[in-house]
Amino acid sequence: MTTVVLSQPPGPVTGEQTPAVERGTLARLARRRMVQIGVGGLGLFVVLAIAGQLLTVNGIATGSTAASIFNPPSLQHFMGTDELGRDVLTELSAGALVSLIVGIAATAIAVVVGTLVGLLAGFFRGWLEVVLMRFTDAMLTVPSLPLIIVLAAVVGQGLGQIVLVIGLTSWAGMARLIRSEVLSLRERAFVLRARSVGVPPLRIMRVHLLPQILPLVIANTVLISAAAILAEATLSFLGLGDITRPSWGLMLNNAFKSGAAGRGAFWYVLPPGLCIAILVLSLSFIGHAINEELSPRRQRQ
Amino acid sequence: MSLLAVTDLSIDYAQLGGATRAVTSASFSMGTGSSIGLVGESGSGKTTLALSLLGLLPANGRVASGEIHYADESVSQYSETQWRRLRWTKAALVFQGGMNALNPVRRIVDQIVEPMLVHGTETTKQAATQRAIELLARVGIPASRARDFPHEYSGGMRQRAGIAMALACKPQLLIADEPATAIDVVVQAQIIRLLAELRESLGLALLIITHDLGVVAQLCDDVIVMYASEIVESASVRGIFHNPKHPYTKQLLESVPRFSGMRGVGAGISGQPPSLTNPPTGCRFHPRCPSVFSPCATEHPPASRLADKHVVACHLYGHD
Amino acid sequence: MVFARVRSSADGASSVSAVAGINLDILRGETLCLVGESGSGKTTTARAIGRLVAPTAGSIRIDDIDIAKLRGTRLRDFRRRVQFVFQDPFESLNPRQRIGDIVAEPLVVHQVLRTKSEIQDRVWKSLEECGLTPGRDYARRYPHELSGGQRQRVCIATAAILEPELLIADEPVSMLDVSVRSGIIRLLLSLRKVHQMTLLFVTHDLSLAWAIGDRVAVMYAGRLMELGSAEQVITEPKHPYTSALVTAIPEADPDQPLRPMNLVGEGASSTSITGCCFRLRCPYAQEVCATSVPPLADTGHGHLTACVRHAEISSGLPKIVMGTMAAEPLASEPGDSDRMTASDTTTR
Amino acid sequence: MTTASRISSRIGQTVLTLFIVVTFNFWLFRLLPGNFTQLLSRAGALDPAAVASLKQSFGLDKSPVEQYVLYIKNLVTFNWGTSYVSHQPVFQMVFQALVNTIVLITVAYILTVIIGVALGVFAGRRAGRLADSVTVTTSLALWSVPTFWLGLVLVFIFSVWFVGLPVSGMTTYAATYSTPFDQVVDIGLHLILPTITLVISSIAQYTLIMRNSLVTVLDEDYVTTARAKGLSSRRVLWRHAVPNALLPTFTLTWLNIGIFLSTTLQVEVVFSWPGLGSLIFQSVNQRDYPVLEVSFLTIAVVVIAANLLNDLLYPLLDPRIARR
Repeated sequence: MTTVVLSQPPGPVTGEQTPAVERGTLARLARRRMVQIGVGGLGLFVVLAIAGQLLTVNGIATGSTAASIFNPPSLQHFMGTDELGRDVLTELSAGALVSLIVGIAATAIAVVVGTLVGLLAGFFRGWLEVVLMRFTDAMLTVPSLPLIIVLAAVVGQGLGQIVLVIGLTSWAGMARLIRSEVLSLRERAFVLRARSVGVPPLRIMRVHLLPQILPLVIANTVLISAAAILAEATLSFLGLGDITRPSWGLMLNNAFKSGAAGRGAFWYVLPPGLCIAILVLSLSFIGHAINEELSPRRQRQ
Repeated sequence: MSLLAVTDLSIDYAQLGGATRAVTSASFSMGTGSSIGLVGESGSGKTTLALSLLGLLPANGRVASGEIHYADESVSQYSETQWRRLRWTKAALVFQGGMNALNPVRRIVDQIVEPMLVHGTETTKQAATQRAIELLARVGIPASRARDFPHEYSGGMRQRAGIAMALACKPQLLIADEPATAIDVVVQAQIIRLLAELRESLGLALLIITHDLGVVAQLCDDVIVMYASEIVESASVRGIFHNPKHPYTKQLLESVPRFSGMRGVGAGISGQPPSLTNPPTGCRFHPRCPSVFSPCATEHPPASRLADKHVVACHLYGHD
Repeated sequence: MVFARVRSSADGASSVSAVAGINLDILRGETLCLVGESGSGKTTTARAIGRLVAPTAGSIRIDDIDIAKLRGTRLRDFRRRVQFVFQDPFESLNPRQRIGDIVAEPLVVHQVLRTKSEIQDRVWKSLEECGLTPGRDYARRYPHELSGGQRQRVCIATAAILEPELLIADEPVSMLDVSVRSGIIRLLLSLRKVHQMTLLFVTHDLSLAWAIGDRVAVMYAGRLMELGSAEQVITEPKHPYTSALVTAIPEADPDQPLRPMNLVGEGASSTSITGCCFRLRCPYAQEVCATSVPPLADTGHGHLTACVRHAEISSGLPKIVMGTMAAEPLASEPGDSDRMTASDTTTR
Repeated sequence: MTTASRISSRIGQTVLTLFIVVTFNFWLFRLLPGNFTQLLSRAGALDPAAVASLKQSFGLDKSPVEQYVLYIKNLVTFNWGTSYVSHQPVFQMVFQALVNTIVLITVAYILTVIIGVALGVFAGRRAGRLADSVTVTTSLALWSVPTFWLGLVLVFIFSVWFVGLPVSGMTTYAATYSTPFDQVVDIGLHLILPTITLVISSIAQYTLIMRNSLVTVLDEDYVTTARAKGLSSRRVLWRHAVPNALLPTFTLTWLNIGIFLSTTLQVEVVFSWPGLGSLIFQSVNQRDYPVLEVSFLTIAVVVIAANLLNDLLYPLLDPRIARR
């Protein structure tokens, strides 16, 4: 059966690679322009998120009088105001925090579940593998966004629930990838050699398998976090996010509903989307670069 | 007039830390119907040399100096179009093991027909197909299997199909890169016999690139031994096997087990093959050579002609 | 003295198995070469003997105990006694471990030595014994810093450090450059001698088996075709397949003419063929060959063959011209005493 | 594996996946916040008799196993209930929405695949050069742009700066058409912006996969052989390299329909296209669970069917799987 990893950024992630990351990989990664840009972008939003927590001076709500709404950028409001007269820049920095929190937390769930399922299914064959992989395949088949929407509609819309929903719908690609990697690893000669020497199973998993799959896990973690941030933004845009916290998706939802586009309020429509795009792109760059570094083609050169 | 003449050919690969010389000052020539074995270990530059003969060096490879002549015509100024005309008509290539040399999604017969039509050696599809089927029969594949896809063939059949494909445009020279590696002994024996038979009946010249001295002994008239991108010795096959001069050749021969010797294994060659990015100074074999003496580490040994065909690049010879 | 008995019934054709009809005793202290083409089941057999795969039928007995039944401490004990060297030295080493840790791992998991310094000394010594001098330097390196030959030496050091009784080497040199092959084989032979190990050497190369084997076992399609001393099997093959294999090897001697090949087709997946699994490719096949699976029959002096027609045909099988069996070895390097020759291979 | 056994095993897997999804759906919609009947009555002006009949048709008075059997029976007989909000049959609503979605995605998907593959070939044959890195970087950037925002920006541009193209709906509101042709033209105009959004958002995956696949294939021995045969580089590329490199992309076109539908959902919401996406969006916001449930199931079934179709069609392209 042919399987392509779904619901993740496109990229040369394959299970068949043999990530022999050696010394100097980090240094080589750091020299890649994509990584430099990616880390830079990521840093920017971390700073923005922290700054937002420190500088909520301008306040969010400033009473919506006709004069204070949809103000274009000015000295008082660097990025203008929204339909309720709130400062767009303040909202943006608060949104950065939500995006980063959701990105990190949901990814953590997905990575732990995915790695565990993949490792178990790959190492202990038999019925456990069959059950786990059937479930994983079904997860992979169902389109993620409708699934997330339906789940969010059912379990509720707090930040915690959103994190849970996104995390629990994003692990399947990881599981499949890890499993196929473990499957090929356990047939590799060095694992066979370890077995022939008499190394017990737990030590084989710890010493011989985990370090091998770690780079793959890291590359995918970055890519999953990019997808998770996009998912959160989409969900919030659709009005299914946590409406008590100003997130980028929610800003766009408000802009959409208040007809900001029709009123020409580009300062309100453009920045949140650009922020999402730049943050996701930063992560994609990093993930893509790690994958490139791991790909067998590079190893051969 | 020689069929193929290579003079002083050097080939470089561009790499991150500068250029690596994969072939250094190689010279040899081949007459019509002759058979030369190019022997060397992995990384000795023999495959690069073979690819350069058809202008097929990878993007980062380039001929740094020297000349290649086909029938006294130099190819050094060839355009891609001229190369294209030369390929497969003057010389054709048989790849290692034949496994990956066939396009997996196209039928065998179509792959053999293709060069005939492209080069115009056959004008109609029917005639070309007819000839392709004859060629397949020639290498022992029945017409009923002609329309198969490569994966339906066994390893030996793929190698045979690769040979049939190489014969499509009636080249005078067949360049075979490890033709008998990665296939089983019995099949390997069949392929060797097929090549010998084709050479005999078609008057083909063979350039056999291999690390297997047995294949060379059975298939070739002359032998060229390469070590670390350089030709270290060349001679007739009997000259090499019965009267090897270069310490590398000697030790290489000693390390091959054979029936017609005594039992046991030779000492082999100590140390490891050198890297081409940072080759040893002087004679490239000197760190592993049992006969090393004063000039070896510093001076590059010149090639000295010991007999009619026997040329060796070693300080032990030629310094009277 | 028999070290291990390998038995699997010849008529196990009902289940599709890679190996059937093996009846093989490994003698203590010998070098037994298991020869066959790809798909002959030689690797599966070797792995079954080392309990890396479980035999579905038949048994492998060491000290009269079925190794498939070993559990717990006794299995660990078995692992100490039987060690492997695999084909691909590039794949056999965990790229994340230092050479020192790789070689030390058997000592650690079997708790042979306790203190760090003891282990370290033992590892360095073992590396140096395998030609990686100074061991201290090599122990610090990672696999990718080593060449293929050096990596295979590390694998051998790892296998030999527990001083096993049986060392199983599965095509240990087929992926290496010709010039370093001899060195690896000589290392194996010398370790065998020093530690008085039994060596099961799996190879596709009959000429190599001729060079180093006390006895040679020829496998085809998962079955044992012929078994005997190297001289018996290679100079007087009784089975048409062995004869064809001997003929097929390109001899590194231009004065040896190309020997005629009378074998058609290639490799076999044979479990579905009735009778002799080789008969469809055999130039001597007759009706009798299709009726039953030929048993391994003793033709005298411990030379066994699985061909029902061996008595009629063996004298007519093509043979190669053997060189004079020189009694003295080739010029040895100083201090090199492990060269194997016809005169000193028999240690039984 | 024979063709027959391969196909039957694939169909078996598909049925299993369907079973998992349907069961999940059944279970999920019974976990809804609040009591199910409460929700039913809250949903609008339903008299007690209607509630009772609804209860009966959902089998809420029976055991879970019986409910499940009834659930499946209702599913396969297209007895999908009525909307809480519009009181129309769910089947009718979902069917109409599905048709509208198909209208939207057909052209967009074909364009996406063709342009994506073409860009992939463009970059792949120039691997390592500037044109390649520009293409790869641009693809990653396009992938990172949220679809709904891209749609918003287009709406912004075309309603503020370049007024002319319709930015909302499938047809002009309250329009009357003199000929059916006029209607087609109107729908076509409404299609332009959603299609552009869809293509831009989805193209990257095909470009990157095709590029990587081509780079791998160009390294294969048979491509070198093709060059050695004296073929022109164009022929080597199009006759030998691209057909092989297309194989993984072909698979992707089927397996990625799920992702494409997720993208379409956002586009439909932004451009108010009355398709399945909009339907899901509305029914979530109005808590119209019967509609939501069936819409979601429909999308899942479409994607599962596409997966099956891929596995059945792929062997026709790749002879290595077709035989034996």
